[in-house]
Amino acid sequence: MHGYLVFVGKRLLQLLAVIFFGVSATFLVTHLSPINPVEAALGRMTARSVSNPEAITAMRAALTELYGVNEPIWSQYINFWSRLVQGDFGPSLLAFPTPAMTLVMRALPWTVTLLTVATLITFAIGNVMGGLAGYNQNNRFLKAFGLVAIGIQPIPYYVVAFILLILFGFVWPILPISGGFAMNVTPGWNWPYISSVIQHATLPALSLVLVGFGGWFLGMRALVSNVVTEDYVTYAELAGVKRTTIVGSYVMRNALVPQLTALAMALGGVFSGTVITEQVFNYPGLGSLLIDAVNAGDYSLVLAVSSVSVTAVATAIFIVDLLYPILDPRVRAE
Amino acid sequence: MTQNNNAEILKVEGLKAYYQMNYFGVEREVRAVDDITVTMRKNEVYGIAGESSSGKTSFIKVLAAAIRPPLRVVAGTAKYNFASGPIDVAHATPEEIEAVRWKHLSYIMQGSMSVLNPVRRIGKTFQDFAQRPLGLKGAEFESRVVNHLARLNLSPDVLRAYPHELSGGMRQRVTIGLATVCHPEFIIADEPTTALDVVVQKEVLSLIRDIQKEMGASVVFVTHDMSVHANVADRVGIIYAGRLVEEGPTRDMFFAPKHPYTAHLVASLPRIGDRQQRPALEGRPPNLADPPQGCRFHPRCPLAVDKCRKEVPPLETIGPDHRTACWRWKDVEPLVNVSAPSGEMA
Amino acid sequence: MDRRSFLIGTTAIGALMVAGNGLALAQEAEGSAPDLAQFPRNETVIVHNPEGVIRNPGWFNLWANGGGGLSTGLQQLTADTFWYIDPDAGIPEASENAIYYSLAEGPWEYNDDFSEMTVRLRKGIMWSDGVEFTADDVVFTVEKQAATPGTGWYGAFSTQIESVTAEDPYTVHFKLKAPNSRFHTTFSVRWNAAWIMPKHVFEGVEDIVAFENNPPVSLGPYTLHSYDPNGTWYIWEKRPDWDKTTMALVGEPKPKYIIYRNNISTDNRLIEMRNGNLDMIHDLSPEGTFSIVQQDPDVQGWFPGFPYAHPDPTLPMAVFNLQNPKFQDKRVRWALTLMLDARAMSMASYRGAATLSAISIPPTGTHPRDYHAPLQDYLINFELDTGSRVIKPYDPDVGLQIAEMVRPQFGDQVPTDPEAIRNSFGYGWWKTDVQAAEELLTAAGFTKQGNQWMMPDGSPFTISVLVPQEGVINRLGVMIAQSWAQNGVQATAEVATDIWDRTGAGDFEVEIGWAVETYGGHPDLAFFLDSYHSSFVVEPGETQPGRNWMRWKDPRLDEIINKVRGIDFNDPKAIEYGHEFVKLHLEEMPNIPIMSYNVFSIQSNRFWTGWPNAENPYANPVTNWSNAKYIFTQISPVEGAS
Amino acid sequence: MFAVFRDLIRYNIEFAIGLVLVGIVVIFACLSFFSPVDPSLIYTTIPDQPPSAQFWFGTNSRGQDMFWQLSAAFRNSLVFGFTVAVLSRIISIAVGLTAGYLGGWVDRVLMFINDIFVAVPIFPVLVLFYFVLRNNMDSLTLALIMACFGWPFDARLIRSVALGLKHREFTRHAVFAGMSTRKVLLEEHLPYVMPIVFSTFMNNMLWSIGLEVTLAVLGFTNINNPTIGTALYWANSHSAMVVGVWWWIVIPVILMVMTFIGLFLLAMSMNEYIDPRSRLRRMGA
Repeated sequence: MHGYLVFVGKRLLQLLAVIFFGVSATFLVTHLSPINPVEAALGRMTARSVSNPEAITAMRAALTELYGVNEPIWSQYINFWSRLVQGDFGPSLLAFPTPAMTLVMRALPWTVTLLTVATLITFAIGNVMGGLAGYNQNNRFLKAFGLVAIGIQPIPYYVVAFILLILFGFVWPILPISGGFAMNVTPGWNWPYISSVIQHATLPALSLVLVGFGGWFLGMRALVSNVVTEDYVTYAELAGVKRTTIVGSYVMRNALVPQLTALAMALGGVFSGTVITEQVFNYPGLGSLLIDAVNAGDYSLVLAVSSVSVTAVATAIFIVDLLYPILDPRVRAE
Repeated sequence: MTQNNNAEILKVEGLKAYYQMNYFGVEREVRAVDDITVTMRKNEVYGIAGESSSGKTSFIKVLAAAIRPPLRVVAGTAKYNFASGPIDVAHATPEEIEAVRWKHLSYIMQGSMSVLNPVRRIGKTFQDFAQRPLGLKGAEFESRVVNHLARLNLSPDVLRAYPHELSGGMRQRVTIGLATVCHPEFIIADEPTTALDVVVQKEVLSLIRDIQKEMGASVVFVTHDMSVHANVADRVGIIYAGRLVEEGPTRDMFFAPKHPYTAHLVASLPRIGDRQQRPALEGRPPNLADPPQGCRFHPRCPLAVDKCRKEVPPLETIGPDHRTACWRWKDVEPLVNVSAPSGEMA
Repeated sequence: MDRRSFLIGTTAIGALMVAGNGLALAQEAEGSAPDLAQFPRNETVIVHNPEGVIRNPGWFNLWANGGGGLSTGLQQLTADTFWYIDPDAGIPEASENAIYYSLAEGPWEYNDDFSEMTVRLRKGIMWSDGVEFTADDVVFTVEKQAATPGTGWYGAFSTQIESVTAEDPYTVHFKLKAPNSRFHTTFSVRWNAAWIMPKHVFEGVEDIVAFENNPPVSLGPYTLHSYDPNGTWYIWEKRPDWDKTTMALVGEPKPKYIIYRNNISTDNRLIEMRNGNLDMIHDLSPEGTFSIVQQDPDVQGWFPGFPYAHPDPTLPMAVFNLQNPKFQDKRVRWALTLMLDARAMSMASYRGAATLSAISIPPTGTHPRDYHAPLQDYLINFELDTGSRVIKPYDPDVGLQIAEMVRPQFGDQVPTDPEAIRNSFGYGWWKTDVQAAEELLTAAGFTKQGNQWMMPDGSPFTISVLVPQEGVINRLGVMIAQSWAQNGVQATAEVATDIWDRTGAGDFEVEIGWAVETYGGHPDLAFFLDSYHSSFVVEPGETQPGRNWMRWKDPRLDEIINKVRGIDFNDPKAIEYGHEFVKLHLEEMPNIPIMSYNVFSIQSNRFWTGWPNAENPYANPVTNWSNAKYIFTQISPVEGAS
Repeated sequence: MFAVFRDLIRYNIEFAIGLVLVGIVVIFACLSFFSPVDPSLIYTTIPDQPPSAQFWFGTNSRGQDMFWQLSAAFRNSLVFGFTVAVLSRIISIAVGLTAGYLGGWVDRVLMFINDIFVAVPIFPVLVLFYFVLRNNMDSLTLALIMACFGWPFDARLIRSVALGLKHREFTRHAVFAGMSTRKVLLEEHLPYVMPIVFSTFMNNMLWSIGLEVTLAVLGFTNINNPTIGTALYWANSHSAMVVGVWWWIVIPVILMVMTFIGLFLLAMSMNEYIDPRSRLRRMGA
């Protein structure tokens, strides 16, 4: 138990470091930007209507105060952190004066759900199929499956998502291609809503799964074909241990340990994929929010989305890392 | 040490087991086990010696009923005579083999470090291995295992441990425990002491010996280390190039080997007070895909004559329980003066 | 199940629960739950709103910027004000000269010096909560916003209005701080206008800038039914007492429900219309339009044939940043103009479906009659001194040439009559004259080294051309940059997603956008021209209010603007002053006008029919304009479609 | 090294296929050096022509000959991927060898930094850089930024090999012979990690080209520069697929899939061949 606590402590330290460096980098990069957030905000607010100069001057003063841009950078930095720990990134421009954080929190559950479900499915399918393929190396079906995996795996998220959109939205329109849920349902714990959410998430999730499972499949297949030659597997086979036990608890279980590390490392990439997928399917998550924010030059919102993504991904990695000792008792002892 | 009157537990007759491989369209056949006939008795420790890639591992695989492609039994039988009935493991169905596994026929694998699943608690492994053959459940099973472990000087705590939490010796004892918990009639021990330090090695050997005696089981003990054989085996068989070349009571084999290869193996044993390197046998073991004509040992044999190059020597009985396959067995002299090896050979 | 499996299982389920709860929490159920049968297609029109995701979807306060949507149906279906000016002809029996008298009973009434305005209101108009609309609402609207910075018309009201009084419940009297003959346009809808606030709702609100106004009390014929908490659709339901709104004067709106959907990518729009999930699309790409019109016989554009698109009364142009030293010499601006090829720009941007304009007036609505045709001779004889000779740069036949270029592809869909060609392809544009451009640049002190123009200070002449990320304006900009680059100017198209912001902030060299917008159906130019007054031009680095993006300052311009301010909206002199403006613009070339902004708005006749088009131009089909609401009175469900 | 390649081509069908696929694409990309048209110009030919004898890959709605357009696009993308791979290899070799050889706190610090880089989601970071740099974000800048994020995974791999090498006989000899750390790393250890470097090189190219496509499709790169991503961007902004100009999307996607599968197969087969574990086992570590 002590070993585990040390392990958790180390990881926690790392998590904090990642968040600190990531968010600081986010701050620095945005504050070195040539974009003056005040003028950008003014430009946006006055683009559609003719405002008189006095009103603009007043607004400029208010925004300058709000963004604190006339202060030296280190004081802005301290300010930034002190507001950040309260979850305050300032108002968004996209939805002025709604706080950027409100928008992020509204979008976050969609991304988290999509990402969690897609990752779990991907991880499960890839590893189970890969494990079986590594164990039964002569199975025709699994061999064919492997070829498909090699074929799809290297294609960028965008292309797969787009092909799905064309196939299921245009050629054979059976699934919804945009939005999070249909217009005629009430959000909440009711079946029409849930089924609508599932339907709308199908194509985005499918595109993530299609791109993702190949990597797990190939990795697991290679790992398993190594593990099956291990003595403890041979020995268990000689002892007549049940085949399902061997495949599950001896082969897959051991091969899963490095796969879990790989999962932690892959989460950042999966997040990138989610951004694309959301954009293609107009899904209301963090990704499309980020893209909107960039397109609108929304300073606060870009900062908020980036910081939250860094934190969220780092936290997800942390959680996966915490699972690691459960899978590998050797780590617990160290 | 002479328990000749005991009944036979295993009778291997004319066993041929080949690896059949296909490299880039070329069929190759490796004759790993080439016509071995041997008998093993109840309640004895039979040592098998031989260099690596001599075919002893393949032979063991057949005995352990672990025949997997590309290894195939081409001819012969390997009949066990278990309490539950006779079984020819060379030709038995998987179900028949399943029925005797671990309950009657068990196996101690080499490499104590890697035969235990690193992510599974020892107790779980015991369940996986022994629950089905024992037909016990819950507390009954647990007490059986705990009692058995006690016999091996292991506390019940190991059941909750992971392999990496145990020392090498403990792990080996666990492995022996795994193989013997079902009180099998026949135990195959494949290099169980390799990679252990000398003290632990000794401890493990006596443990195997004790357990064997206590349970009245038969043990096939495989190692290339002749000194180990000297310590535990009742009889020793030497395998060279897929064939049994000599077989006899341990004492005879060490003091009066009747095959040049045996003589060499015995001579290469290190002894206290050695000043120089033991003479090494020249040449390498033959390629089993294309073994030499006649006696397979002839290219390396100091006594080889023309006949040896042309005709295969049969396995002749030359004394009580002593058989050899050499045209010139009468000319074989021990290469060094061997004093009686220490050990429990009473 | 052992402890570990249990642990992993509960972790996974826990994660799902958290995510699920998060979703449910984020949504906070809005409205009641209708089932699909509640939106039968013969009672429901589905409209595409070009806005992106509405990030603060629960914001319905039209009078303060709170991140809500505007053209989600909110301004089209629930808002109202005194007058509407249609960019097209208007519904004949309901409008006069494209002007609808909406909350006002008749036209604006000024005193002689335009310092006071009286409006007579209609009687019996009801807010959707049953309260009658009266002059008090108008007075509240003006006084509240004039006193509250941060509201939409704070600037317009506080700087212009001295006082507003309700003479009786149906008469409002405005006293202005200074004479303004265009004051009524503040309350005249083009895209939008100063909407009237419900006094009974807002008077109890302490901070109206932070007030969501959810659900909105409607002055229009529809009320909010439900909306997407993620901000991608809004559903509106017809009021039972729709006949108590000004819409009743035009006709009964036919759909029981109107759904506005936003944040649909270009491809998805086309797919969704093909799948029967959209009736009106705000805009498509030219290629998308050509394709869907061919594939789906139910789909229509504005013109029955090529070029299909609806011309907006806006004028895409290359806007010079006149505060940048590179563009302060008009010879440079003219040289850059003469490097362009009208045919290439038309083909590149609209595949030929563009209406060119050499002058700073959009060639749409009634403007060709008032400006382009009368000025044609002036343009033909227009002379330009290149420094070494005098040339006549205008080419009146360029439209005919483009018509010939597209004829092979579109055949008899392209008109043959020269008059019709002028109307759809434009009256003419400048001849490409690289020789003259070189003379102009040389005269301005530029030198040519190899194929590269150097500025008088010796550094290479580089131009960053700011273009939006997509659409026809992007293509136009890329073509313009390419033309300049081919003629020795290092011009590159810079794609900016925040082009509006950068335009306003003056953070550009040349921007492809528009600084000219008009009413379309009315010759008055004050809508954009008034904002060109030098008093509005700001210093570099600050944000420029409205339309004069090039920050053009000229005393002669101020003079024209002052003259326009002194005459009535309907005074024929307005056209004369407009001609003066055009001539001044040609002399200075502060921006290069290119063509009208043609919007590929399309409609499907699958479930509803009776949409406006060039043959029956009763309304603007561009869905986000407030005056598009009149369309709903003219359409009818298709028999048997479902 | 060449013997390795020869063996791989002869005995590893995946490697051979990968080589052929990548070879085709590279040759195609090299053709752009002989392109008769400037790929940055638009409306140089009749738009929307399907593939024909005159236009092998058709023409797009921007009036560009797709053959030459894609040739230039693939050249730029491959060069881009190559640049990122080279730069990030340099970082990962330096970090991996140093951490593995020196061990101790240097190792711990380097691996700590390494883990931070692994945990930062690259995509939002790239978008952030685009947000800040806008049009100053040319291919080289993007390559530099991506190289800064493309090394940590491979550095770990190299470190694990270096850890094994550290205790090998020849290392001790070298140290006793008085070789400097830098020399030991560069002359003694580098050759052992080169195979890994080559295999991760392919993977890294795959990764960087894929990311570039992603960014470009969203319009977050200089879209005037022809690359695989911008080709798709323009096709998309002209609704190419739904209006039936399928060749504008299908052909680049086929070529891209060829490139990606080719690179992937090369990386995978080399990886199998030189799997660090089996390699170390063979070396007797």
